[in-house]
Amino acid sequence: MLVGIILTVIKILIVITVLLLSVAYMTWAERKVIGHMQVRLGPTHVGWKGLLQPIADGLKLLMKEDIVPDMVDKPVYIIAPLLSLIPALSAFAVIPFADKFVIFGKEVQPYISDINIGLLYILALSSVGTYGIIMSGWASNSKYALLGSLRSSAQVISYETAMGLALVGPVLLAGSLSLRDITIAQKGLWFIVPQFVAFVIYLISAIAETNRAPFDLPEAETELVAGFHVEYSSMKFALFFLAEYANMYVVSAIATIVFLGGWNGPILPGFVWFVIKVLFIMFFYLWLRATLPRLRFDQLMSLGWKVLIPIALANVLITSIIVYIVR
Amino acid sequence: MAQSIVSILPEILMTIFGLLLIVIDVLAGEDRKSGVGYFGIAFVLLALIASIPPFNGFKIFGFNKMVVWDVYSYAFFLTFAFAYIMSTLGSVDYLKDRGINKGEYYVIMFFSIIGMMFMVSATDLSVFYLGLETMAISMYILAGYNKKELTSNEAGIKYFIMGAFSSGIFLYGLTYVFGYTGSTKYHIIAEFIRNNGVSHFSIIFGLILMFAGFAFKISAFPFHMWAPDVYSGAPTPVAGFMTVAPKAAAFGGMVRFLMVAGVPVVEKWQLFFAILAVLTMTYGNLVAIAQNNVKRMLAYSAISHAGYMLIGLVAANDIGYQAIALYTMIYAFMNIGAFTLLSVLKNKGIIDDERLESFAGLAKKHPLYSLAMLLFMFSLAGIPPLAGFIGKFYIFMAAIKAKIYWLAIIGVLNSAIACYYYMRVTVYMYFKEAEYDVEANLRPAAFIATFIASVVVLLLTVFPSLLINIVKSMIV
Amino acid sequence: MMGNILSILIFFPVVAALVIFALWRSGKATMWAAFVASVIEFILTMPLMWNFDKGTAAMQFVERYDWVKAWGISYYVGVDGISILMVFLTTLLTAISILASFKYIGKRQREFYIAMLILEAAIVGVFVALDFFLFYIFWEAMLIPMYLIIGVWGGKRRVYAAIKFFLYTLAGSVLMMLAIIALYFKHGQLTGEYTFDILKITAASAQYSLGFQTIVFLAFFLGFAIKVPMFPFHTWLPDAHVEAPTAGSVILAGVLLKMGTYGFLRFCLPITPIASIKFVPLVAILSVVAIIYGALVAMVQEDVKKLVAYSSVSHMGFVTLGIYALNQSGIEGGILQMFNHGIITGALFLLIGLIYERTHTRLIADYGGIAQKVPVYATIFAIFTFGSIGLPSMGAFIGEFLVLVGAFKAFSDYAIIAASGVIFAAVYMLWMYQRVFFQQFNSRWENIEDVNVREFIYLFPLIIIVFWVGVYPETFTSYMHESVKNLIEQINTVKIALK
Amino acid sequence: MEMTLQHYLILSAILFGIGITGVLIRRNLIVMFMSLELMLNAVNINLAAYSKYLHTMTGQIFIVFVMCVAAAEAAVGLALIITLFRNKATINADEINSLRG
Amino acid sequence: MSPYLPIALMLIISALIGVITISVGVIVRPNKPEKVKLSVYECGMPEFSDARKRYSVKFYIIAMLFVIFDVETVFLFPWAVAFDLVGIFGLVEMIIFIIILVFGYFYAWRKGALEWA
Repeated sequence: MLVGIILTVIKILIVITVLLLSVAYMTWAERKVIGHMQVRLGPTHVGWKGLLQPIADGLKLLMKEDIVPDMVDKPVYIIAPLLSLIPALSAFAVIPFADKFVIFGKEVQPYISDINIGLLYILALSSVGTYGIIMSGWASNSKYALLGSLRSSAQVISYETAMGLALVGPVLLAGSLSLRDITIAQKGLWFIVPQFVAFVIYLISAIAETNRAPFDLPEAETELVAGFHVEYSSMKFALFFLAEYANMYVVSAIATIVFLGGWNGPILPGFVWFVIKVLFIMFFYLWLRATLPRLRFDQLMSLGWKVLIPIALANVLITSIIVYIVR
Repeated sequence: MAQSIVSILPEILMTIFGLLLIVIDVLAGEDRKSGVGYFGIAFVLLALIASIPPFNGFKIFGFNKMVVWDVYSYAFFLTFAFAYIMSTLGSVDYLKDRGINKGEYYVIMFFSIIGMMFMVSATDLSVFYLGLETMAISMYILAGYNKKELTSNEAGIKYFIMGAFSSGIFLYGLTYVFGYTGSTKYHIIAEFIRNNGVSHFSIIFGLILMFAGFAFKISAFPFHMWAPDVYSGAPTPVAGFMTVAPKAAAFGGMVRFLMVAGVPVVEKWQLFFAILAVLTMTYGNLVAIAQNNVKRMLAYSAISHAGYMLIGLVAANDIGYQAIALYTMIYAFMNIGAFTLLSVLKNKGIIDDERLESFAGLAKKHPLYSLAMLLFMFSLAGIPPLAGFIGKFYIFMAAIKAKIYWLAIIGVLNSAIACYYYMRVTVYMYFKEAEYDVEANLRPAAFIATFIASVVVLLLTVFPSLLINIVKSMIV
Repeated sequence: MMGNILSILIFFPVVAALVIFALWRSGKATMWAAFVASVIEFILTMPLMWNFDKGTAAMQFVERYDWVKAWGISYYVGVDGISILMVFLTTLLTAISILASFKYIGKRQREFYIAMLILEAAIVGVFVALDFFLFYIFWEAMLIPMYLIIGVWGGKRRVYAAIKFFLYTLAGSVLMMLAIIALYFKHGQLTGEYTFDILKITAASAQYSLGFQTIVFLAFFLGFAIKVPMFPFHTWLPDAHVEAPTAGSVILAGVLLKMGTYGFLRFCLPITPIASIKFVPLVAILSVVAIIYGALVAMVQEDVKKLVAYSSVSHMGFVTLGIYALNQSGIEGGILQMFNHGIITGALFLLIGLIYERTHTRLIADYGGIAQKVPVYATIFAIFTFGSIGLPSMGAFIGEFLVLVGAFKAFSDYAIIAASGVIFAAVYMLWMYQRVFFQQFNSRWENIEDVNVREFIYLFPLIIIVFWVGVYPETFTSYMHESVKNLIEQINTVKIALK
Repeated sequence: MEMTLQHYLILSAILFGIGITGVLIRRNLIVMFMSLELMLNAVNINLAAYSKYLHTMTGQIFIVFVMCVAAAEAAVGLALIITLFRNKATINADEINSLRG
Repeated sequence: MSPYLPIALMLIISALIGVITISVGVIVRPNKPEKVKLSVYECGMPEFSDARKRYSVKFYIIAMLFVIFDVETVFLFPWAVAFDLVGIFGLVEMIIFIIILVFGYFYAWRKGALEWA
């Protein structure tokens, strides 16, 4: 029991450390990749090719003065960033990075936990994340922040429905909500093939869920200065930032597991395949950001409600009928 | 499996119709929304005809004994259908006058009926609960439907808070019953109770909470406090509907539960409900006497009528639940008729439309209106030969058959007291001189509603056999 | 046609009312139409009286149709010697009171006559119903038109009177309803047949236990006692009588009160014989108290109508006393007295209404010496005054005499006290007559008109009948002999069984 | 410490009690509404606990229904509160008094 | 060990990380509050009204729609998992369920609940 807990804690710490590092370097990668796409160089000064840039950023944020405006609702103001971060990090609890393997005669589970409702857990957590956003906007007592948070949460919840519906198809095929089972079910065929429509819907919704371009309305600098976290500074701001990028990893991981076969792949070990797939989707994010213009808010909502949801519903119907016929 | 589908045939039909109604609403022009209501009536009638149980004693269980389609549920469906038809007709002009003639009104009312049907045909608490909430949520909206008017808002909010509160209590009690008996199915609960009695704390606690929630829904005495405000604040035709259909549904569902699951321990709950019945009708009547606003008076009278119906429940015999079914059917006509008339009353004086004074001298200016109101009032009072009498007669028959004489005596004395305030309306209409310029414009829809109600109220005593035969063949 | 005569009698007024409602709006047309209808109704009772077989106690002109089979309710009507006179009285008085209302009713005439006709239908229904459910419906249905008649066309305190009348009567009858239901189930349990058939329930009366009979009796008794009204339950009567319009008073006093005593005869005695016998002392005491009390209170009245109203209490005391004497002469006297009281008190109310139309006052003190101005009126009034007192050769004499004979046989002490009521009656009636018609002439009534032709027409039949009953009562008593004999036999068997 | 059925029941009873108290004593409609949701969640805990200890799915399925109903209730309830606020500019339950009489 | 224990641990540790990162800076970071610095951002102008005013009802509508649709989605998951067990009956039921949902959806669409204008 105790050993189990300690092992779990160790696992968690490893996952979180890796995750935080990945997030840090994701920011670097983002600047670098976009820079190159826009024929610039990106960060170059701090460290080799600017590799130490994220560290410097982090330190800067840590050292900055933490301004808490007078008018804010203090407790809520402080809880909000935490509420954004916790779900983002916790989501990794159920993500299987690789298949079980045996080392030194002991079975190792390369995931923190395998619960039979993994996918639901992820969906639930992403809903909780919305609270962080809305609370931050509310607590800030600033018009920009409030509007940003409202928009953001409206967007998140709109796309969450589509996302949930898109995930029903793969679940139908796998017959389980456990992410591990879903991965195992893709040993032969990745679900991206039978569920391509769902994959597209998921991907679009995932981008919207994480408030990334071209759906980064809430943070539209030109309209809302910075969205819901305009009043945040220093480490609290950093937490939002962290949460956003962690969320990107989460949705990418889910996309990988549910549609791209997770750790399944030839030759290379499972973990490597997993990382490659996740990074590929992360790269796709950056690519989008570099190429696509931002949508208008009404376009964004229309896309979610009027296009994605009906298609997702139809997908569920058709999938279920086909599955029934095939079996 | 096919049996399961058949067992919810009426509900399926109604659901399909309800969906069609939504489509009709969406397609209808802004000024032709009443058509949605008329379509709704047509649909209800169609469903009524299509779901006539093929023979007496008909009973089809479905979904592993979770729902049933039988004469019992059909009889209550009749009540709901009557209530829907009457209040839809009564609503059209009311809504038009206030510029809130939206199709949703009729659709929501239609869906509330589906919820009620599920309540009555449920033989499983979860289905019962779902039906209850389908009904309740629809009713919250309807109560607050006139969103421009403060009273309607408040009625909606009050109904919502109290309704949700009561279903919460009901549900909490339900969990204990479920936990103790291990099932939500009536017949399993019944068997469990038969074997183990109800001495255990959890089931007593659970049942009491369930009863309390039920008492809330039917506005029985200590749990009535929402009723007068809500009934008098809600749009008048809605109030008419609310006093009839949800109450009937609550009774229908609860009686089935008690008659199936509670039968092994009849005496235990009989006394509880008997006391409730006495308090409810006495309180409703006494307070109604003090009212000067007819709508509020009818609201309190609705409480007292719940008390009469409870007598049928207390009787706990076949006649008891037959009486409740019949009573609600009749009540649908007379009460919604009265509320319809109330809704067309327009007072140009300084007082509210629904004050008693508005009725002063009405008989001279609007003889037909007054005559209809007179019929409804006396019918509500239970004076033969009007329909209300048949209902009361049946109720008291149940009590006498169960040998609960004291309750029957209190009941009849109450109905005599009740006469007083119903008569006050007629006193004002017929015996007093007009004080204000009052308009009572019965346009076709409301006129038809009133006409149907009057005819039923007048002739039901002459031709009661049809309805009585239906309720007579009910088997829980 | 004779087969359906009772149904025709019940429904003809309703149809007539509907026709009037549909066809005419003006007051004049409706009043004539209603009058014609009521006269036709009265004429329709003639063949009934004529074809009635006086040699049997069985129900006659019986009609029976299933109504609510599920409950064992049928549409079941018929008359016997007890009820046929009441039907006759009803149709007669209705026709007369409609004719008497021509001038009195000034507003909303159409509604008034419709109410009268429906009232008539309901009352006839009460007397001929042989099914408890049907009976109860008619019993209560009559309340609504009567309520409206008092409330709309009544005097100053009409609202109060109407509500009081309604609630009082209702309170009594709802308990009766419970008793009816109890009988239904009892009969069902005993015989296996669930029915509301009065005759069947009566036939099984021997099987009802005393306790059950007592409960049922008390419930019935309350309902009927309020209707009669017997002593402690009489307070609605003066109000209702005084405030009602003339026609209303006539029907109230003439017919409605009889429903109570009819109820005793038809239900209490045959269905709960043991309880009835047990409660004889109570009823007798109450009757005697009513006789004396009614008379005493009548004596101090200043309002003529109120005086007559209280005299009704007193006279109805005779009726109940006679009925509960439980012997042939007592019951026959009671029935005859019911009839007489209907005629005489009806006539008195008509006369009071007649003069009220002219003077708009009913206070005795306002009159005085008007006999010289209205001799015909005074004469007719005198006839009915004597009738009310019970002068020989008038109907009431026979009735009261029979009652007292019966009462002496049964309980002589009460009968003696009751007899003093006759004397009281003479006192207050004659005193009133004297104060109104003789003494100092009040010059206000200089131009007062005497009875006109219309008024004479409606008073005349009553005069005839009063004398007819007084001189040759056999015409009327012959109807009831067999039925009463039958009733007495039933009670006697029970009495013997009790001993 | 082993979690027994009683623990869950006590937890849910406490939650339910808080909910009831909230509805009864708080005057802010939103808070009252949230208390209502609390009551429903207490119910859910009960259902889940019983479901687990009885080894039946009924309770868990019921939870989904309850959640569904709670969602619908939230939608309707908030809409009602908004309409009230539009007319009266208050969400204080004590000020909802135009129906006394 | 219950599979939920690691999840609880994960939640706790995530929360701890958040709290630590916020609080650790208190030691090192400067703290010089002044009035202007502590005011809310409003394009550089002094703020002139409270931010918590009424905003578009559209947000509420979206929230309500979400609540409804999300809960409906929740119903789909157990069905999808148990798809093989419930067979044609489950399939038909769920098709009916989705059709009903679609009716509601198109109703909302036609009523303009999905428009953002």
